[in-house]
Amino acid sequence: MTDTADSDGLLEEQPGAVPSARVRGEPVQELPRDLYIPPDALEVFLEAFEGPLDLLLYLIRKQNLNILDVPIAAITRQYMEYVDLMKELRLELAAEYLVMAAVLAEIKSRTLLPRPPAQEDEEEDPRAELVRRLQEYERYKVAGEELDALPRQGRDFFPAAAEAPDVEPQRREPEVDMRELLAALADVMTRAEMFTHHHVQKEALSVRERMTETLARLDAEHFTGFAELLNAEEGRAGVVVSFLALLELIKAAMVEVVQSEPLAPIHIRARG
Amino acid sequence: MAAPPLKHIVEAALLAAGGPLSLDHLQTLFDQNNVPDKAGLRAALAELDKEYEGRGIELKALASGYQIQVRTELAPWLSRLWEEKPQRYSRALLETLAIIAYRQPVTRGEIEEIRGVSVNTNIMRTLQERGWVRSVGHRDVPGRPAMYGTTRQFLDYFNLASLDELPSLLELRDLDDIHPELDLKFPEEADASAATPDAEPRDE
Amino acid sequence: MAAPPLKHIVEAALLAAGGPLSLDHLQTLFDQNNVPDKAGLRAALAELDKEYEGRGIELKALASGYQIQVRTELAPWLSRLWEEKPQRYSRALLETLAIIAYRQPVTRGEIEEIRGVSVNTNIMRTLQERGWVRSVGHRDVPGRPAMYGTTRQFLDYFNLASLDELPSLLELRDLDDIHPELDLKFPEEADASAATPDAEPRDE
Repeated sequence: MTDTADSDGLLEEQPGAVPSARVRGEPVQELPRDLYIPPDALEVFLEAFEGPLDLLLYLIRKQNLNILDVPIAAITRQYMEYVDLMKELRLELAAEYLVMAAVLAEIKSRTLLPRPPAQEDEEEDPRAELVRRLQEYERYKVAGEELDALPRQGRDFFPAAAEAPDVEPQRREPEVDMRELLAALADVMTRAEMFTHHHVQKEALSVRERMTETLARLDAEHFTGFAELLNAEEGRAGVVVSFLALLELIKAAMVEVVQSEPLAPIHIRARG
Repeated sequence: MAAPPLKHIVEAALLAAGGPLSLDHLQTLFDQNNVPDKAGLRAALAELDKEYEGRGIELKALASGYQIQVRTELAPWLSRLWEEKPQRYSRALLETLAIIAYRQPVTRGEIEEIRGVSVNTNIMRTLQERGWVRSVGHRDVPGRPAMYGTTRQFLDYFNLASLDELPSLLELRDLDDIHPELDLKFPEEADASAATPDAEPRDE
Repeated sequence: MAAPPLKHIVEAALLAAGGPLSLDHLQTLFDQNNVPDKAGLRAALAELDKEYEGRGIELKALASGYQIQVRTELAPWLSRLWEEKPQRYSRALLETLAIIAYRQPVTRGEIEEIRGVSVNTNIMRTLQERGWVRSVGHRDVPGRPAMYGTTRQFLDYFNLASLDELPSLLELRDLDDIHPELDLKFPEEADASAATPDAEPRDE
């Protein structure tokens, strides 16, 4: 695909040489000019773009242009025509295409604006960021194609296997790290101490009180890690009270709880 | 490209299939114009059979076709190929082991007192089967409960010359302090590094 | 019974496993008192490699170990072994996989940034179900998004021993580079490159 800088791209620009095409079974009578696309392949292509960068890259390549020398006005015009076409054909248009349209329009306006001579040296070419993104995307587009061409197990090479005689699988003993052992001991020691102190000093840890304290530690701007709210030094009873307080706060919708995916760390912030 | 020798194609097919292939099935692998006859296939199979003499593999004719098999004599070396994934020891077992290591000689009752819960019989058995813990005598109290201690294998496993080399309880304090931090690790991370060997550097 | 030659044990193990085995893994197959050292195993593997010359199979070093494979030249005869056609992967999946392979560890947001479109959840799931991609931790930014990397199975599947063997990426060039670059060229070269401006430093 990347190397399809075929010279006939420009020939298809000839007006009138565009026959009608079918898109999703519906004939398309008029195609926008300047679309360098084999019309019979329209249907395929419209669904084949992997996004705005892919489309832009296609437009650039189709005209034998260098990414580093993108004529932004021409490309923007073609891009818009494509977007309009897709809208017209009611192809589901991802929001990203519209965002890119805005970006192109912005770059175009910046290239048209006269720049004060003093700043000329310092100001970057407004296309620079787009060119960077296009190149970056192209590398991975090509890398994906090359990955596809690599020999593949089950298609190009096959692992050799022979039937094995019946054998009883052996059981392997679990591995233990010294640190695990120490962590276990530390745990049990803490717990043992907790049990012994438990009867001596019964701290009054009311849930209400802890709710207030917890709220004071949270703010609405930043998320606080769930674990940070539980202070292990307080022992089991303290942790339980903190946890109950947190549950009460959640129930009362006073805090917001976020977890990006199952098992991911939980983050909490106060509701603004 | 010249076609490879028939016996190489047959060998490759049998090894790639991993299961028995009949002569009919082998014939279907070839282009219509180049299908070897059964006599030809049999001759190729006979050649392979001869090549495998004295090797670790052999050619077997089964009901459903021919198959390349690993010889039974090699079974002892294969038994460890499919070892079950090692289980992980429970927290309860590790705590019990730690208490025995630091407080030995210690009775089961004393372990239970420290842990605050009863100690499962399986745990004591697993620790003894592993060869890390043994009974070292009996406490001279009613019921004469067994006292447990750690073994030389325990020290070997943890790469210790003697019990003195166990981290001191003072170090344990520090560990206790950092422990809440350790718990902040993400489960996937901890799992990933423990379960998938991909994370480790390759030895090649 | 005399122990069979090392190379026969190794061959039998590789064929019985039907997948790659590392030197470490091969060592675990032996009795504790009879573990061959890695040099010995490598020598045995080298012997096997030599034996397989000119045959239908070959020994390959992949990311997760050594594997006996049917030579690529024989693939045409083997493709008829299975009814199912090998799966084709979408461009979106291949591009996503390429970004993860070359940029790992990388978050989904970063993949989306490069591709300029959102990444379908199915693609990430497929890649993980195939065992090619896994979460390798979380980026330390708000939301703590998962970072992804490739696995050894990924390399195995594409017959690679390490990530270094992946084709090299296109070079990025600076906007400022265009004109000086052209100026340095001889007229013929300049013409040639003007005709095919996308002939970038790729060797195909």
